[in-house]
Amino acid sequence: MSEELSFSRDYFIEMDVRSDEAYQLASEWFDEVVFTKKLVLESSPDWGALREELKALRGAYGKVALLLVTKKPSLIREVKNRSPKALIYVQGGDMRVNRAALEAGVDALISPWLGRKDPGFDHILAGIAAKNGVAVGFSLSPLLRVSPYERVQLLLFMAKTWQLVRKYDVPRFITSSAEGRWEVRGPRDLMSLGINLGMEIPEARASLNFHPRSLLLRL
Amino acid sequence: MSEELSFSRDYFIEMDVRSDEAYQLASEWFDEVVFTKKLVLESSPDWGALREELKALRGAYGKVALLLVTKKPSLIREVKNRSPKALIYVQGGDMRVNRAALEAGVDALISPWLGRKDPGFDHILAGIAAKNGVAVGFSLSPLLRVSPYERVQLLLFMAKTWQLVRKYDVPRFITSSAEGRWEVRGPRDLMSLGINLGMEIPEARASLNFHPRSLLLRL
Amino acid sequence: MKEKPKYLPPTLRDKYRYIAFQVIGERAFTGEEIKRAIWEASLSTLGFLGSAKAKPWFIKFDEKSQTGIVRVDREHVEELRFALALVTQVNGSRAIFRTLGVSGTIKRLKGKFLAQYGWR
Amino acid sequence: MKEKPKYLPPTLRDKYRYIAFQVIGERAFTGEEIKRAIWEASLSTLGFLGSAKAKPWFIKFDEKSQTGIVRVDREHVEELRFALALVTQVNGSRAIFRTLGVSGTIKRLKGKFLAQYGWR
Repeated sequence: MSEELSFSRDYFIEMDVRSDEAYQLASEWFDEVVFTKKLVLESSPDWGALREELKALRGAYGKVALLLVTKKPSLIREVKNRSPKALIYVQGGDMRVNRAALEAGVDALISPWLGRKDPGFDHILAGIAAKNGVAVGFSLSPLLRVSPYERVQLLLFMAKTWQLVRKYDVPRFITSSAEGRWEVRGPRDLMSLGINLGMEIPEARASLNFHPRSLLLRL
Repeated sequence: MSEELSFSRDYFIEMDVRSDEAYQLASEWFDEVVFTKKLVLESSPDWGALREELKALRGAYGKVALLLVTKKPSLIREVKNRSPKALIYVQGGDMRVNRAALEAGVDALISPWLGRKDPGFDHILAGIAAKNGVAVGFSLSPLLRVSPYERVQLLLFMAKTWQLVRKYDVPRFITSSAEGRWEVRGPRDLMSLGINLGMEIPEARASLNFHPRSLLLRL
Repeated sequence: MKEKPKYLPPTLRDKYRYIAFQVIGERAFTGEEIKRAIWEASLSTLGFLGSAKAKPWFIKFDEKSQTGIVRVDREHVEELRFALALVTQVNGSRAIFRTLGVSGTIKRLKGKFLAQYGWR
Repeated sequence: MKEKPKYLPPTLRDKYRYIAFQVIGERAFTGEEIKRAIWEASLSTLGFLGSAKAKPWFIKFDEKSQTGIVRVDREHVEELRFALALVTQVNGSRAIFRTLGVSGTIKRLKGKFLAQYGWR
């Protein structure tokens, strides 16, 4: 019972939704929602335009994150050094990108296992993440889009990464990473993802509360 | 390791196979196999012919059981009183038949849940079974023939019955109840059925060794 | 003579939890559709063996508010919640399951999590 | 720069068991067919969540003797054994899986349970 009582009094943050409709629905279910602007980069962005866009997004949504999707480690460092007024996330999956994101000290590396045949994360990277305070983002939405066989693989990689995140005390959060409204899930349902990856209930809660709050303090 | 060592040295009995081809295959994998003659009864059988048939089956297979499939409790008592030289099993499923079999003190009641929407077994019946030394037979083969949804139901009823069997210390065995060759399974694989119903490994082993042996002593 | 088994003694009775949920869909769903969706979610997430252990059981669905109750073995609440979180469609139409709360009795569940949807 | 993650520290490595099995079929099966059948058995019995916990992994199948090795998380040996016991067909042809034995290493498994089938 105490679990459910504290649940209703709890404070939950959704760290990564990627469209307006997802933001609107998530706002009904979470206390705070971070709107993510996805930026696919092959070369340096137009910084003037990007700054303007981020300013507009901050006006509309308050808290904003910039999600870099790139193959080029140098672009991660460039964006980090420009320090736009947004959290900086990096879409994981490429091993060199995973490492560069952690070394550059961005705010979060999202799904380092995405599109891989391994977790894309190991104890060396876990050590760097912990040292540089880079959070690992555990996203639900990739699970929604794939076959049962691929769900097994994703869950294996996520559970393995969680073991390392726990052992090295790496910051982390659980998020829908919803691209649209239909991928949004409630906070308690996102917690169940963490619990099924091996988290204790308080660890899963911290992944939607304490850790997100700590990251938001950087803004 | 010790588990597997004792496994290879163990002695296993298959209590219920229902055709020659099933008997032949089971004989390769078990130390003893009981051949079951299925008898669908709507009225009294021709006792002379049945005695002859059982005699021939004993000659061919050694240990023989007679499986009564009937809706009539009176026929169960009649067969029991005639005490043919065979183990007497009753096919469960009808609640009155389940009870009559236990009260008549036959050797085993097979799958009391078969075709039902409940386990067909309760603490009252468990008490009668324990008092009269009637074994409950847990058959694998019905699981092989049904949809996933029905498998869930069967497993629920079997697990519930196992709880009662354990609590009331009712004799029991695990069997394939194979009608044909393709429904035969090895002893260690039948044990896994018991374990997934909630048995400890020694309890599952006893269901293919100690309990069958005790029943065979009655022959 | 009894045609049904008697109730089990208390020590052997299953311990359940009741989960209140809301369905957000691109259209309204019927109770039958939701019942089926819960079964499919359980079978694909937990398999028939895991479902036999979790014992999910559809209790009720209010079509007006699109909220309902499902029962589950108390050791498997989080597994069923996860199974529901991974639902993306019900009978071909897009849908989201959102759990509202969990309780040991239907009465408390209604009072705490479903009263606001018109349940009593 | 590494393109693959490093091996995990020993405390985080999964603990596995290896199961030796024999397939009795109405025809001989290929390793590919058996691999697929094991996956299907695991998904239908344990679901994708149970399969992620049991981590079944096809190791090898000798088509001549129709015997093989599958790896599984050591806490889930009996679940996989049961999943295999419920297999009735492989790629449309009737089949029985029979487990021959379990061991913590492939070497011991071969020596104790597969040597008699010509493995070395």
